[in-house]
Amino acid sequence: MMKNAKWKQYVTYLVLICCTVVFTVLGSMKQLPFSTLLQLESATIAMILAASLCLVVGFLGELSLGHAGFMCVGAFIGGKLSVILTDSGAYGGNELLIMLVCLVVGGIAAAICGVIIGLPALRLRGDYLAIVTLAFGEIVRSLFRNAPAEMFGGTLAMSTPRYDRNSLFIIGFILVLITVVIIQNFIRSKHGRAVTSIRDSEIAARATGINVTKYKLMVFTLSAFFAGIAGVLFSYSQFSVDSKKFDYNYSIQILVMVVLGGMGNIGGSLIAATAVVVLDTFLQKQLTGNLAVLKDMLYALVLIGLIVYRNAPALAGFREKVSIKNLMRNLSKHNPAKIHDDEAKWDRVPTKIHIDEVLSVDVQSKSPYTPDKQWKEEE
Amino acid sequence: MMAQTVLKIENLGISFGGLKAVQDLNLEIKEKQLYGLVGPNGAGKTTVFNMITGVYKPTTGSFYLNGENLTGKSQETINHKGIARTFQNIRLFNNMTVIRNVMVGLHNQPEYKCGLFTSLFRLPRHFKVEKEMRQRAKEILDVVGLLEERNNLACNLPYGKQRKLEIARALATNPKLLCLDEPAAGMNPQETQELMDIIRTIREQFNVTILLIEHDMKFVSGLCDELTVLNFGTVLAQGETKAALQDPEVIRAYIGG
Amino acid sequence: MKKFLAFLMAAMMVVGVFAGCAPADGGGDGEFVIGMSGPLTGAAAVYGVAVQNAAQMAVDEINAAGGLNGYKFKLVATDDQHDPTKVATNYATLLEKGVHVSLGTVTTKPGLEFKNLSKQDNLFFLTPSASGDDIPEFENGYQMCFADGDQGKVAAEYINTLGLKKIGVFFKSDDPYSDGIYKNFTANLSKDITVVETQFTDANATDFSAQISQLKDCSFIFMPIYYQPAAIFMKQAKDSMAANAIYYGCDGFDGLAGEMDLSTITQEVSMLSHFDANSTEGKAAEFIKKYTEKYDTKTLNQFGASAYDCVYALYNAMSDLIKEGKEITPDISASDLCDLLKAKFSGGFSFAEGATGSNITWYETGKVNKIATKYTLKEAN
Amino acid sequence: MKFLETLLNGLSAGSTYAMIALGYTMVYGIAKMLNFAHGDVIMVGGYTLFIASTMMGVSPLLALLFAIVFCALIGVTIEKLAYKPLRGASPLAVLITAIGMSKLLQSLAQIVFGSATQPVDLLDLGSVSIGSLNVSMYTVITLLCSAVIMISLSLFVKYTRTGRAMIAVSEDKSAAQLMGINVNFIITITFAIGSALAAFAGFFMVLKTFNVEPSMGAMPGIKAFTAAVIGGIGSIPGAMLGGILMGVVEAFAQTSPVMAPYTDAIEFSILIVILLVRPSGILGKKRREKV
Repeated sequence: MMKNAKWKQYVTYLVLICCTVVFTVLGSMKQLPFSTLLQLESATIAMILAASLCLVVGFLGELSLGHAGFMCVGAFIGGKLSVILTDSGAYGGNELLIMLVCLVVGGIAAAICGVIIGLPALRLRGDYLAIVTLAFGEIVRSLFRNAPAEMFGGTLAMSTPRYDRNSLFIIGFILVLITVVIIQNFIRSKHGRAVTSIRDSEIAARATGINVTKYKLMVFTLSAFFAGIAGVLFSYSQFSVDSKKFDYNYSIQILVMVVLGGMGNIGGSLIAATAVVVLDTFLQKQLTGNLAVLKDMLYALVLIGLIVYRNAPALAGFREKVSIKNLMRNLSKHNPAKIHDDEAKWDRVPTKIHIDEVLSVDVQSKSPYTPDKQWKEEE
Repeated sequence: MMAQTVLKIENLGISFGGLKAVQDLNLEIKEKQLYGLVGPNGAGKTTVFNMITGVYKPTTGSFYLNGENLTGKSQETINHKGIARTFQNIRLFNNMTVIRNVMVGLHNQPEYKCGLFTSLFRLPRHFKVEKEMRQRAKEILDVVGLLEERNNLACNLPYGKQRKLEIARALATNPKLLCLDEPAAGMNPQETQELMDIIRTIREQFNVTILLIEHDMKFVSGLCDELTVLNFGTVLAQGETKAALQDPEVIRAYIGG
Repeated sequence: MKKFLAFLMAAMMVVGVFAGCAPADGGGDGEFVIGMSGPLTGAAAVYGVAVQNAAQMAVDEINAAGGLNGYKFKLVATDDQHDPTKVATNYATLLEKGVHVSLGTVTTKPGLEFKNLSKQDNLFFLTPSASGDDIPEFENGYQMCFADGDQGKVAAEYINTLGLKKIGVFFKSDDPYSDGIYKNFTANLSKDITVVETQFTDANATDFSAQISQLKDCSFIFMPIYYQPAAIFMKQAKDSMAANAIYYGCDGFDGLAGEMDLSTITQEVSMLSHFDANSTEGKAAEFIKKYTEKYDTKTLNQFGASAYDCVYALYNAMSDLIKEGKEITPDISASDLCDLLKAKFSGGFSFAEGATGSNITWYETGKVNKIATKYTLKEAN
Repeated sequence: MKFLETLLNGLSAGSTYAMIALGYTMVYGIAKMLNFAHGDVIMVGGYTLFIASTMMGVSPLLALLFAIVFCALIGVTIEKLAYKPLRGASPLAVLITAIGMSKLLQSLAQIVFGSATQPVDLLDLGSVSIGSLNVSMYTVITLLCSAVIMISLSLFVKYTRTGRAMIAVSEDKSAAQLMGINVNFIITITFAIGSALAAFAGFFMVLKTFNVEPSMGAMPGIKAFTAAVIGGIGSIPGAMLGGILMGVVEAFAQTSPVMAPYTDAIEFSILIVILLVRPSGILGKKRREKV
């Protein structure tokens, strides 16, 4: 197991590169139908969104319900800029170059909003922060909706130049790769370690000298930046951008991806994002009429079921029993001999037990985050 | 030669609402001293810790580290200046491995400085710093005897080892003053003995002054040079360990009557 | 281990994507395929379902009468839930089904996507109800309904003739339909008329007491909104508003009579529209009779009537083309058919008798030229 | 005069918000969780009114009684099924479950009743004239009802055994347990009361809009939730204050042509500004984490 540690952290990249190559080849051979191209575009956008939200929810441990707001900023600013640049024929009309500029500008615009929302966020925690981010998302939407129609389309959608659908998904995959590499690098650096420590215990992190303010702001900014990039990519995948798209329901949908992926697991978020997009399109075709709502119900049930299953203190024993590790152990021939009571490790039993720990109704359970395991020492 | 004063507390006091949790606390800790803060439950010991580490802002008085006034500074600043602590109810980074817990402690050391940009793009310095940090973390873990456990998750450690890990993490911040809040709580006698040895080693090896809160009198009397005994937020006795513990006031507070 | 499973899942997902893309089945089944995208579910479902039902009804009638030159028609309806981002997928589905000609989208915002998508493939669309001014921007797009701007202009011109000093306006500022009409309305309104402007948004669509207290002194209120909020407004304003005030709306008012009992209020309600759900004569009455026999009255509205006309207009245009000697069979490509239809619709084609008007013609801009009628839904008491 | 009228309208809308906010705040105070699904319990109340009044033809007050009972049952069921297993788990997990619950209720309503609005004509209230001021009976009734409800709620919490137990549980769950208080029972009661208040709010909303739809509770829910946070979540007077503030701001914003399009933005901005100045809301207690 330990031997694989080195290459294991690159599995996500490998899979992404494989996907990019396979789909590029298929695309250039005109083997991908229209609907698949669309799904690939949506999937790449969703992946960037999920990976960036995962940074806030899974690693910083704060709940953001305004992620769609950052995306909205990116989509409108980046989209508008691309209209202006395309019309003025800047950069010799080089579409790719214009897109690159728009991506960066849209990302930065969103990042600035990330700083703005990060500032109050520093003073607030948990539920309060969740409601503030939700409010922020709605405010942003309202501002873009009420901006002059000539600028951002007003109540009607703002028209954007749609990028060639035969190649946008390749750009999308490259952007996902860049996003994931940068986010993973961040998490696996000393800075990422500091952020995870804030998640696990803010008080201890402060006492250990971690500048909590700085890191919270940093994470919000970084996450908003990538959400902005996803927004620009989104505006390039549409002929028009409508502020209605970015309501809190959409933020929740991104959150569902992060939760499904196992909070604090970037690879998982990517898979969950793809799964949600593919399932969404599939169900949109399959479920018609009144049944269409079943899709929403399914998401809701999966969300509740998964969270309750993963976090319910009462289910801890059951979770242990059916964990993959345990199943594997049961499958393998070498069943470890049953541990007798007198051999049990008594040093694991705390000798001083606080009376309120025993009686408390809130017995501390394991946190919902995926514990770090990817970075076992390489030796 | 007189040893230098590391921590000096002057008239420190705090009140929550009307309750005066701590008042008029004066004490002085000399370099490389092992200083004990004892007292019955609710005496205000942890509150003192919380004040000198910046969790609470004192209502009156001030405290100085090596002559520098740190009163009212933020927790981070105080840690950077050189006061590190552990917690009574353990607060580890549970979902992180043991070694990474310690590496968080090393985060602010100037020799491991590494900019955000360097980390995001994994420039060579990132790898160098990571390697050095890991090496240093291993050394610290070796001192507290947790080297073998370094790749386990912190939450999977037994209770006693979790306490040791907290000490290791605090040590990693390279403190001048190490504050240990009930380090032996929840340990069996054998572990307590081990811990006493570790604390002595730490003092020698890391050149650190140690302030500790403890209930276990055997532990305190076996380890500390000087004591302050608190009761209901006020000082009952202060001075050499033996003398302080034999003070009639102290005995009354502990045994009652 | 987990990583391996993740890899496996990713691989499965990739396979899943491919499994999802069955080869296009083409339109070679000897049928003309009419495609549409509309809100068949969700909050705006009543419009999408109306269009689907009415179009299906028209297709069935045409097929029962022998189809076009012996070839039958087929309607393919896809659901966009009034979400523009779902249109592209629907459009892909239509292409897979071998669409020949289309009804576009039912609502405006998705229509903005559709017009661009269909422009790339040169697919003709005649939308029954996507009323945005920009919908027929390209050569391949035509509208059966009045464009929002035109409605606002006509309404303003009508009000200019009434000699009023002061009118109230109540519109929904986050809705392109309402906002579009309102903007053109104010631009064309006589400057002598004082306007009391009130508005609401989706997030504030339940309590209109603030707006009502603003509008109380007005005896004429222009309401370019859909019927659901209009009904709420009228019920809430029942007592505050002058008893003989006039509520004047656009085609969004259609459906109001089904939403509320208009006899419970004293004010006059009238609208400017191309269709009246209470018609008792002409093609409109015929449509209403047939529709209510086949479907429920809840979805009977101008959207359906317009869609019904769309299908017949397309049918008539195609029969005319065949009569002119053009060869039109289901083997024709959508693009070729589009070129023929574009020439036809911009070349003075007239749709003689429909549920939403008679002698309907189209401008080269794609906008419709027909008569808007003021219908009084209820007289003042 | 216009000013007074707008103020009254705002107070009336605000009292509905306050009623919803009370539900949020009570549950937060006792169970320490944001019940995101609370807004959708309003919708459940609305549909109960629809079934009782429109479909079964029951009198409005009896229909309200049905709605109160049914909402209380739904509230308690949600707590038992989704929140109770998570007691002691991370707050993030609970919040996400609550969000899921909200979506679940909405989609269930959509499956059962369809997404279109359904008509509910409960009462024709009319209006009264006080001097030159024309006030709708609706305003009078909502203001009176909410005042009565809030006063009785405050009295209930202060002077009954159960109410005092609620305060105890909100202060310290384990200590309350040691004192022989049945914490689970208190939480159940809280959810029941909160949901009953949601039913009242649903009743008022239906009186105003004359119809119900699956998403009717979502926006008012979020706004009331914002109001509760503004007032200081966990505090009963804070919820009232926040709700009223929300309603009044909304009414005044809507009557100004310049501000009207930004009504939502203004309401949510108030939240951010107030939280920046007072991180625990206007009347909220500052919580000190034990170190």
